[in-house]
Amino acid sequence: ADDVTLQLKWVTQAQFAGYYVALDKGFYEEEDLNVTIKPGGPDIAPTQVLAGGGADVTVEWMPAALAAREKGLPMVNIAQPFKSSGMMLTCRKDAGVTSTDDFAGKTLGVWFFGNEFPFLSWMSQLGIATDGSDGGVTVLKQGFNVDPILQGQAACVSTMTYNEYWQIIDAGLTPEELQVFKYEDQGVATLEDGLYVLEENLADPEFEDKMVRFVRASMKGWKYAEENPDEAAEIVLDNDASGAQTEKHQKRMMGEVAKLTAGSNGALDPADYERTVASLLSGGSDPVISKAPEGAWTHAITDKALN
Amino acid sequence: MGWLLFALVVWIVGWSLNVWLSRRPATALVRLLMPIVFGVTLIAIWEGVVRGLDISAVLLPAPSAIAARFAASTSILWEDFVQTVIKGALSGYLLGCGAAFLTAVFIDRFPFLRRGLLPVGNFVAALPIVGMAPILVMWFGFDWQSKAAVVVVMVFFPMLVNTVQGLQASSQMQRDLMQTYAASPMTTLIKLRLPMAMPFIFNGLKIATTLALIGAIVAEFFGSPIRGMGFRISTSVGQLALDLVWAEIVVAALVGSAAYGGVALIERVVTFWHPSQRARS
Amino acid sequence: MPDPVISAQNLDLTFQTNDGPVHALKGVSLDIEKGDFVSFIGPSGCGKTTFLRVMADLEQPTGGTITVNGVSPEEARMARAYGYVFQAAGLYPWRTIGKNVSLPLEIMGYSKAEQSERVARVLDLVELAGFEKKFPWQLSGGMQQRASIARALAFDADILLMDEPFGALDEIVRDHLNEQLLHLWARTEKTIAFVTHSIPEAVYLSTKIVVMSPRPGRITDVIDSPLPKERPLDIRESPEFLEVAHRVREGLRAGHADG
Amino acid sequence: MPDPVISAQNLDLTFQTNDGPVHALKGVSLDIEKGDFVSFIGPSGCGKTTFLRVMADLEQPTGGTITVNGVSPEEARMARAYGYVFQAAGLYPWRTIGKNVSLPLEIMGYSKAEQSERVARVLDLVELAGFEKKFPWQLSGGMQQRASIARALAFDADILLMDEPFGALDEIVRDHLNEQLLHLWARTEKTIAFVTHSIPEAVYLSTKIVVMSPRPGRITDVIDSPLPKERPLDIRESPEFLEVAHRVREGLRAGHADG
Amino acid sequence: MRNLVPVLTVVAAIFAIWYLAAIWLNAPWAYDKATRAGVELSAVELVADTWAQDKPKLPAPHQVAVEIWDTTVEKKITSKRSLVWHSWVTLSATLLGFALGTGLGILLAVGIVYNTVMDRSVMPWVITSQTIPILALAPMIIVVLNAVGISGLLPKAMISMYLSFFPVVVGMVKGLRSPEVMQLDQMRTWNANASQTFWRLRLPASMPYLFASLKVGVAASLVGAIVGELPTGAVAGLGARLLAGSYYGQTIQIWSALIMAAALAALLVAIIGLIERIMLARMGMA
Ligand SMILES: Nc1ncnc2c1ncn2[C@@H]1O[C@H](COP(=O)(O)OP(=O)(O)OP(=O)(O)O)[C@@H](O)[C@H]1O
Ligand SMILES: Nc1ncnc2c1ncn2[C@@H]1O[C@H](COP(=O)(O)OP(=O)(O)OP(=O)(O)O)[C@@H](O)[C@H]1O
Ligand SMILES: Cc1ncc(C[n+]2csc(CCO)c2C)c(N)n1
Ligand SMILES: [Mg+2]
Ligand SMILES: [Mg+2]
Repeated sequence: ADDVTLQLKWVTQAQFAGYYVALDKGFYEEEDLNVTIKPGGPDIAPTQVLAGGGADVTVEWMPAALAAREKGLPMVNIAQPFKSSGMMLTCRKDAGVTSTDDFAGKTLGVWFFGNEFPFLSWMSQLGIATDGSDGGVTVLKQGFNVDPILQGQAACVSTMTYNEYWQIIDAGLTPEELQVFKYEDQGVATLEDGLYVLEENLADPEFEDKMVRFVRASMKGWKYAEENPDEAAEIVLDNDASGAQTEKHQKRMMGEVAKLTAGSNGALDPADYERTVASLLSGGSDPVISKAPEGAWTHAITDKALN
Repeated sequence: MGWLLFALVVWIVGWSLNVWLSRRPATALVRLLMPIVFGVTLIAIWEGVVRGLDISAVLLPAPSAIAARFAASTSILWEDFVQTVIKGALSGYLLGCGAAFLTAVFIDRFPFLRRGLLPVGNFVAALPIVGMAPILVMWFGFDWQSKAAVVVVMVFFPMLVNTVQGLQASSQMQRDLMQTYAASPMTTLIKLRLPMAMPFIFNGLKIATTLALIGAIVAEFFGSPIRGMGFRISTSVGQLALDLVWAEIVVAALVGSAAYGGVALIERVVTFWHPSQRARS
Repeated sequence: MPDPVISAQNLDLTFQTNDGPVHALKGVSLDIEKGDFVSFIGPSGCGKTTFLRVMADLEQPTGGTITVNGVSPEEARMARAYGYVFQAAGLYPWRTIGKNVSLPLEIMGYSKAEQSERVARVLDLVELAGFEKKFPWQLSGGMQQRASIARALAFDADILLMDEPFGALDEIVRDHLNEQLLHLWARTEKTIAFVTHSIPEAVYLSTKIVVMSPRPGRITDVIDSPLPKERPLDIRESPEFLEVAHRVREGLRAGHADG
Repeated sequence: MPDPVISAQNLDLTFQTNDGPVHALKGVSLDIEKGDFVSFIGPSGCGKTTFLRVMADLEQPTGGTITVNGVSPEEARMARAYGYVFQAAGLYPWRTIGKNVSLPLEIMGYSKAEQSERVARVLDLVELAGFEKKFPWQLSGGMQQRASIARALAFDADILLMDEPFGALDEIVRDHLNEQLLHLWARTEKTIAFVTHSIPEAVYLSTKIVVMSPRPGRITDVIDSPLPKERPLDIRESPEFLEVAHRVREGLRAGHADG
Repeated sequence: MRNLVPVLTVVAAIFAIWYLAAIWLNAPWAYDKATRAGVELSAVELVADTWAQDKPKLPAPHQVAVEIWDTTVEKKITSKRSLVWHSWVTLSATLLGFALGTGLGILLAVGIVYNTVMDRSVMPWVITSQTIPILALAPMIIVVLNAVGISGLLPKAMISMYLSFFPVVVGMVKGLRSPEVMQLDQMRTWNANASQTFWRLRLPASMPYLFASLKVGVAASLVGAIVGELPTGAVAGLGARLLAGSYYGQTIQIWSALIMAAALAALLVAIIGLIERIMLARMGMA
């Protein structure tokens, strides 16, 4: 069997259920692949792992991938299991935020480490300064959790529909007390959780063939997970070596993730790509990328895998 | 291949130069020069190896690239320096060392406390700081106050243990001498035990300098405003701006070494009488 | 006859250690008169230091009584009756010689003017004038020892307790300091208790030599010296001197044999 | 007359220090014959230790020549001609007495059997038989010093260099060790160079006393002892003894006055 | 044993302060909940609430104790939810890193003691190396090592090593230099060669220094292993546990991992202390 190493963007959780299902159900084995899944974490830059040869393929968000490409690391999107973005800004109404007009003067929690790009381009579209100047917002680098909003240190924090949002709810705040801004709704959504490889590897037909089989099996895993969310969540739990995940949380997460993957058969929609690039290019004085990238995606793999 | 050869040649030249220097009389200049030659050699080898093996800049940038980035980003580096070093590390250092010193003087008066607190203190000192940082960020907010708190926690025990040990350093005979003068405990403290404790106190202060810097930087990983050395390092890794990461590391190393050297210099002035200092001059 | 300066009656001192009790002093009785120069000699560990420490209130006897100037050692210490000179000079390395000598004066609250006046006087006395500004480690061992004697003399203690003050010095320097100490004693009329390991030193210096035996520390012999007050160094080759020395040696040897 | 064991001609030794050069030895010439017991005496810092170290090839003279057994000190050291005894016993605390004594034998590659045979013999010689298994800190200072002498005797060095070996001991123990050292020397016929600060010790032990003056270290007097080889302790109260002692003292005092 | 009463007193005082601090720190959230629910809290209810919150700012000692009990005694030690299993993961990296660090430290110290060039040129850089925030470098080290094909236990152990070699170098340089000039001269008069001097004099003389450094080094190793666990994907180990706890705001889990780590450190230091006592006693140095 051929070896493939997959680097995840984050810790083992239902966000990556498709890959764990494919592994567990033997879909990879059927394609004669021997897949190793490496969990990520707050300190892991999947792009760097890819550059270092620690993985063949990685799950990454498109803004980070494009930024890396401009830094001279030629990453290529070969598949896009997530159709829509799950990112939101979640605010406390009692902190005085009910619309985007209320941001000025507030403190907002943002994830960095390459995840700040969608936020920055949104703010620049709203014309709100993020450098701490008057009339702008105070940005705080959000840690690993949602504490800042619970403790009133920030008016809003970044959340994913499938994860951090529910941590706020679990902590005791109710949906009525919260005001959420989905990036999808604000028209600034960028593509999340695509599969990326290095361009030079794609030139190798053997590698290409491996990826074709990998993507085919992975998508089979995703579709199975969408149809059997509870079983998928169980599989994720079995694979969590940290022993920190709870069943309730993972089942709920799987349900939310299924909504995001539902619209995709695995092939990247060029329109989504263009929207992402346009959003990133408009990043104000310090845009995430300075010119439209070339060759940042390919249908070569999905065309073969899905037909 | 050419660059690898260059690295090899630099290694040989640098080492021979130091061998030659080590045979000179050990003047202050020679003592200063040798580590510099060694450092420059290492940097040149680094440059040669990175170029020779064509190592990707997103894995390990060449020193020349780091230097260029350093020169181009002085304003960012300065802003981060102020946030992390001046506000976080320095205030925490002063607070932590000061509190530890006062605590040491206090518990020194009470053998009961000394025997009870030190073992517990050693246990607490074994708490890994990585674990304390998120808790303290949760308690003290994301700005520099929580970084200072982490630094306080990190420097407190090394300083306490050293000071307590130093206050015990005077010999029985010296304390008996003060007794024969019917000196008060306060007088004994000021005239005998504190001066005697100075070498130990400075030892604690030196250990604390490196801890303070590391603590302030690491704490920023767990939530921070959008400036600071730890913030910059972690976000820049995510953006693959490794040259900026290394520029920050250079700042950290420079500041750390300078602080260490500074404390060592003050130590030399204050404990001029100590044999270890006299031997050197 | 006036009351003795130090009067010990049947002193006992037992240290409680992990290995059981150590009898350091047992039934020690001794009177020291004003102006006496008393040497204590005996094998190592026989309790000489302990006895001196009891006199200075640095150790509490577990039995017997001791009075100093008619009061308890503690009261005498509070009244600053003692100048104590230890085996090692024990000067503070961070203070100059002048500052070291003025240390007890500072503690006892003498005025600045008086401090410098006294420092100058005692440094002169021990022939260290001109070394005020030096640090201890810039001086030879003999000079350091003289500075530590100056320190003990700086305030007006009646009683000088000296625990092997010259133990670490070479013979020539030691001879010299012995001579000077005798002069000083003659001039100031202090009462001196002096511990030594050297028989010639004990005999040369003292008006009274106390020989002690090993544990439990006991006084085995008290020899009143027949030597005159005026003692040139050559006196050590005189028959009287040799005779006293012989008696001390016999006393010591007897102690060793029992022990 | 046979060739001298140690022959120094016009030795100079200058240390380069941060404060400028220190003349430790200047124009030192001396012959030591086989079987001599030579004592070096002189004020602190006069170069006694330095001279011994030059003999043992631990220091290089900056001028003059020295031969040991007719060859250079280095060759003599390689041939293991020296047993060196330092002021402090310098036993290794992590080795038993037996192991300490066998250390030089291990280093010199003696067989196990020979090692234990020799250790037993020399421990017997210094009256420490039965203490092989003890650690140094379980012994008194005097016993430690005897062990360190045993160590220097364990291999067949012709020349014993002893640098104030008894400096740290009390007078009674010292007397005893002096007596034993004399016996040992008589039995083994070694050549001994012995540094001391004590005039009686030098006179009591030596066949030849070398008096040195302070910096730059020079030999001011070489006194051949008229005392017989057989020397009971009482000899120290004999007129011959006192006369030699007097001469040594005068030599020393003269040196001090110049310095 | 003399220290037992004072230590217990201090520990009791700490627990008292801890409980009070828990009330003080957790009260705002209790009030927040109460106001939103529209109820008034009595003092007793308040205290009860602050000592029993799910995600308290500061968990009360008994909450931590229960968590530790649940995750050590109640779980099979092979379970991924067992703290014992996670401790073992961290411990294995710690021990490997500690062994490597001690080895490197001793080697460097020998080099520094025997070679003037190394002494003068390397020593200042050894100090500088410790001013570099290794935690910042950890992710990169892992990636770079990965790039050259090293993964698994070793990268974590390398970070552990980086933190633990420093005290060993400093202590061993001191220790190897601790023999007096006199003892070295003695070796010379016996015409001992360099290796005989090293094995018979310098090394045994350095033992007390070595053990003192090892105690500092092993604690540093543990910190290194925990730090090294963060960028390896937070898969397993006390570091992963801390991180996961922090990610999900599970303060009780953080505290139990923390206490476990400190206990582990204390245990390791105690073991080294024991070996030291046995070893030095056998060498006659205690
Ligand atoms: N603080 C103490 N605790 C326990 N034992 C002690 C203490 N101080 C002294 N001793 C013991 O008491 C005995 C007498 O000691 P002391 O120091 O008085 O002897 P010394 O005559 O001064 O001896 P040396 O000539 O060696 O100075 C010794 O056996 C010593 O070990
Ligand atoms: N390694 C050295 N470097 C510089 N100066 C030295 C060195 N060794 C000795 N000296 C100096 O050389 C002089 C002679 O020293 P040496 O040790 O031989 O004297 P000594 O007669 O043995 O004195 P003591 O009786 O105090 O042992 C002294 O002034 C000493 O300070
Ligand atoms: C330090 C830090 N960096 C980034 C993220 C954001 N992030 C990357 S992947 C992913 C999926 C979450 O379920 C999220 C939230 C974070 N949380 N913490
Ligand atoms: Mg004594
Ligand atoms: Mg000497």
